[in-house]
Amino acid sequence: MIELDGVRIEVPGFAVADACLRIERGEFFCLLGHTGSGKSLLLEAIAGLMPTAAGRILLEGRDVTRLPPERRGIGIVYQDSALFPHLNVQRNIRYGLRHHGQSLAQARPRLDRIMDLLDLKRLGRRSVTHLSGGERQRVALARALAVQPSVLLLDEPLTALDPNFREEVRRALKDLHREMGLTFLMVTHDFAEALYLAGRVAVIQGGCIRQVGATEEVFRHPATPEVAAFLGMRNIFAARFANGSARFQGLECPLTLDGPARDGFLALRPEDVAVSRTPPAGNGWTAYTGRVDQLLNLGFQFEVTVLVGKAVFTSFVTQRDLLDMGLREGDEVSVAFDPVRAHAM
Amino acid sequence: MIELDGVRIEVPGFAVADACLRIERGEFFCLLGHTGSGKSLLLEAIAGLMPTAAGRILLEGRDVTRLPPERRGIGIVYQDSALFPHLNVQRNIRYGLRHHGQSLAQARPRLDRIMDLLDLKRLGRRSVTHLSGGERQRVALARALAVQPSVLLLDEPLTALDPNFREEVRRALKDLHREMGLTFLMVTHDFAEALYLAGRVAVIQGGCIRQVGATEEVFRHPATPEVAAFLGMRNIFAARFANGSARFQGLECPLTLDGPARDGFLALRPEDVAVSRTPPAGNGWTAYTGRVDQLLNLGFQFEVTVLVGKAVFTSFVTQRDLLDMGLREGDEVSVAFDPVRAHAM
Amino acid sequence: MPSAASAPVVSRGLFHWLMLASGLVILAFIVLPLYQMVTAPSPAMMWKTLQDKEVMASIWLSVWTSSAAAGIAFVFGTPLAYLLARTTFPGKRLVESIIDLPIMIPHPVVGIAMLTLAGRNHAMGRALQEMGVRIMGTETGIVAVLLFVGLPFYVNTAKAGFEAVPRRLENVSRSLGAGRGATFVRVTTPLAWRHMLAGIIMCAARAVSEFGAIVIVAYHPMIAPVLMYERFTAYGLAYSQPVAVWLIVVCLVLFLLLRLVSLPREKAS
Amino acid sequence: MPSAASAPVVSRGLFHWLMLASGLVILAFIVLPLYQMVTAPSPAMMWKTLQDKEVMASIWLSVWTSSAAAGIAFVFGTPLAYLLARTTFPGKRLVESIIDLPIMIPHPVVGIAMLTLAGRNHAMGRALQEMGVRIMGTETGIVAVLLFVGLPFYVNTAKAGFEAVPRRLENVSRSLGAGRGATFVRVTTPLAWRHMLAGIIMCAARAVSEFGAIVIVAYHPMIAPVLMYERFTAYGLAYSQPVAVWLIVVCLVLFLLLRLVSLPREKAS
Repeated sequence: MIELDGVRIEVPGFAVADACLRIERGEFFCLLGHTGSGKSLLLEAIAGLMPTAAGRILLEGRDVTRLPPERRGIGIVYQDSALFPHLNVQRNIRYGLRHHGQSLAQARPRLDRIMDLLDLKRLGRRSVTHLSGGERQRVALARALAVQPSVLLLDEPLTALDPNFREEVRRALKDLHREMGLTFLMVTHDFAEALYLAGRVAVIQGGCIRQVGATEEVFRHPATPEVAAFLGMRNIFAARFANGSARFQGLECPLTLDGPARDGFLALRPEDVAVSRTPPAGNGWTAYTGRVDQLLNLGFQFEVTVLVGKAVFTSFVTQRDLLDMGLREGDEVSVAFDPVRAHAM
Repeated sequence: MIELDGVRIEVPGFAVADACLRIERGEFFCLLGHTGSGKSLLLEAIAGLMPTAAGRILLEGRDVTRLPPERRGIGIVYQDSALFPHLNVQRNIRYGLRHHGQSLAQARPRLDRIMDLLDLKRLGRRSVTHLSGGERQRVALARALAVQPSVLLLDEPLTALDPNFREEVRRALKDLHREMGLTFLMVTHDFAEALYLAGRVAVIQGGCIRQVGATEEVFRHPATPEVAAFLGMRNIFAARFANGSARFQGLECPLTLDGPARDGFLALRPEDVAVSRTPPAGNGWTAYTGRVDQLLNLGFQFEVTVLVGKAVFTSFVTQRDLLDMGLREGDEVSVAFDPVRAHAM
Repeated sequence: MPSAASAPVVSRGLFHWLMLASGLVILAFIVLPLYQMVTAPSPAMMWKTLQDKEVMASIWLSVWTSSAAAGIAFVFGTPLAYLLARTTFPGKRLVESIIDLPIMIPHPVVGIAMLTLAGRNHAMGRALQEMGVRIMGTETGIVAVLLFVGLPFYVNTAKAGFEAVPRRLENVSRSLGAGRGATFVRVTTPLAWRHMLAGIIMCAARAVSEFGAIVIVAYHPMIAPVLMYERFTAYGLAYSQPVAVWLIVVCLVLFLLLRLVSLPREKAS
Repeated sequence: MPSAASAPVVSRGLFHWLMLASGLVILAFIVLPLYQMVTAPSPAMMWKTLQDKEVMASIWLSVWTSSAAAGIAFVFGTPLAYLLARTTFPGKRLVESIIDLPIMIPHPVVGIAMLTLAGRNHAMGRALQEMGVRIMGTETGIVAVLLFVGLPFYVNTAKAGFEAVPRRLENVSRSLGAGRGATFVRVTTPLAWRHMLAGIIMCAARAVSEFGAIVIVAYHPMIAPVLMYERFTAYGLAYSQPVAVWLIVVCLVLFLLLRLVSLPREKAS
């Protein structure tokens, strides 16, 4: 169990303000935020590697705010594994035992189980310098778990990995969490990872925790336009909701909303916005006619910006479709979306 | 005009073998390849910054193989702009004039035109250290063009830019090429850039030029499975073409092909493969039933691998669709594609 | 992320205080002797020393011979430093080791080696003598010795400066029509001058401090460290201290220049 | 991409040959005197010198006092180096400048400062004398001086070594239950020992080469550079050369050790 009670962290030019959070025992919790949002600072404060300017940190109900890291009973796994390069796999994993007053004989059954779970048996005496990215992360996990921490802190554990190894480590994380019943706190900027792994998430932006909740709930109903933008929604409009429809920027869209008229925001993911030469017919979609403002290459697909009056719609279109449509900037097109995909906030 | 005649370049552990290429005056030509394919070595050899082990390099019909870079009449623009940090924008642009025996007075009309085209007028005396990425690349372009090179060499000029600036520089490149009528040779790993900019492309892999041709032609009809893979096709199967259909891995797919039976390859882009719970009905698509083997997070979409017998199909699915389908590994699904999207090689 | 780069620790244990204590011992060990020496002579004594023609002449000799050595190191060392920064060749490590030799060789050995070179019992020495080059007891000899001990400091610093200039800038300059020489003057030098200047100053500072090699090659004319040594042996500690303090003042000026020159660059990076 | 890092140029112009020429001049300037000196004494002379008890005693004294200085630098310098590598604090630059001072100060000034410290005319000197610490003409004095001149070389090299150890490894070690001390012993030292050893060797090499400060503090007992100087003044160049050559052999061994120790690391990086 991790409790943050009004934690404030100050570094030159930035602060994490008044963080309150309660993570239950055995939860897989994700702290989501962009680079520079303060999510890693918070993790380091929980680990005891970053001093707090105010507030209290409790682990399993014990106030650890002033304790050094070695006395907090936490495990930490970094993005780059941070394996000890001068020790082999086995010695890396056993590193912490002596500081917890455990003999190898006592710990062996537990270590065997962890190494089994993480499929590390055959790596035992290998040098850590020749491991693959996925193997490195699994060794780092085993090393952290070997000393029976009450909390496992994961600092972007998947970010630096090749996509192939990412899957391997993600599965290991999921298995470990199920088998060990530990509290996992993971920090990441990738919502898809949270969706796959975490039961609950918190979104942190500019040093403030903006929203806390069940993962799918946060993804489906972001509380603010900022959170929505972070979660990949690009079409966010100030809107007025009334009489079963939303009015925004001079446009109208039917929505099945109850309650009195109110002001809020309407948001759409770019992948839910379709761009085509002719409006899609008879499927209940809302369609507007606009002009292509910009084609932006994003790697293997294009971001297409369409101006409808003053409203700017953003959509993702594959290279292939773009080529087939022969789309050029300035062309007149139809933007369409299924109203059930629109989020009202 | 650039002619490479059997050019060989050797560096420790790698060689570009026997490169032959003819780029016409005024063309926008793209050399496509992955990191480490040798494309930048070739560019540096043309610039005179890398010695050739064999072969000849001709610029505008003149053999420059043994000439130092300063006597080749080329312009070069790097990924990181490589602006002179101790000179302001104006002095960067005018840097080469004195080495071409031109006074500022003579050159001014030309410089004015270039700076107009590149929208650099207002930057004149600014320090180059405070420019945006797009501004930096535009200054680098102006500097290279100021000395009237016969050939402009571009080494991944868009790669290091933010997506926003990328569009700005890409447009500048297109405008410049149209206005100046120079030969542009660009090196890139991004096919989408080539598609937007280049008239013809060459694909280079492992130091060998694999295919040369008009851009859309190469994209639509890659000559070999390797080129197809480079161009983003992931589903490449050894196939036998006969009687208007292709047979591969025990599967069959109708194709409108003439000619006698032959062996070859069938390729599909992952974005052309649809994954769904139920097979799409009545649209002429070919559909197989298989099992989800792996879900791989690629950032804002997932790569879904489906096993149909022994054939492995790869498809891209958005986060959103994945969530709606509730797809899990091991699920039975339908993979479908429009046969006209299948490429026979 | 504004993270752990300089994070203060959460709690400071015994280990921390042990580190601090031994750090302070070392600083005291360096600062105390210098402080005691600088405060030992009375102001009157200092003033008197300043009017001593012999002292002033020796300090002046020290300064100009060191500057000359630094100047020669600049002229001949710059091309070598650039070559080492920009090319690889078999035996490069050996060359770098040779450049470092003068730092490691005992100082009187340097003097003896220099005298050996100018000796009459081999062809090279005779050739030098016929050209009128005399080492023993001449200013030429002093400059040669100071150049020998100062060279590595200039070459290594300038080399680091050249290595910090991106090769691509030079490539672009050449593509714009500037040859190798013009590129060096118009691009490389403006970007590396700070390192080059720092190297010149370090070279001069090292040269000013030399004594062991000089006392063998040229007891006369007397540079400041030799004069200080003579005062010490002839009149005792108290008479050598003021000369030492004045020499330190000169060194300090060099030293401050070095810090000033190297400071802005580090700030920018 | 296997690219321009060490690209040979397409054509070598005048500029290139100028660079090469001045590089060769410099190498010759460093190598020739040493070569002449090393080849000057006859083998018989070298052998006779080796049997000279006084020479051997002085070389041995040089070696052990230098080693002692390097050892002390290791013990006291390591915590300071670690502190400088891992923390930032106001005045850090000043501390770093103080550490560098001994490199810049003229050598006889170092000796004079050391003697001043031990002098009877202030409290500190009297305290030292009452504790039985004598500097003038003792081995204690020699070690103190050699420590003074060698310290910056150890501290700076060890600091660079500590800076190269990722802070995250230390963080992980602490999260695994190891305190600061245990982390230093089990993680930091094993990863930085190569730099620490190189620093010890550089410190020792610098100490062996010192003469100017020693000749002031302790003419007797005679370390090798002082003996060499005495032989030179008493008997002339030819009699000092064999001692110089033997001392160079000792330095060369240190120097080769340094290269061997620093070589694998650079290969790995």
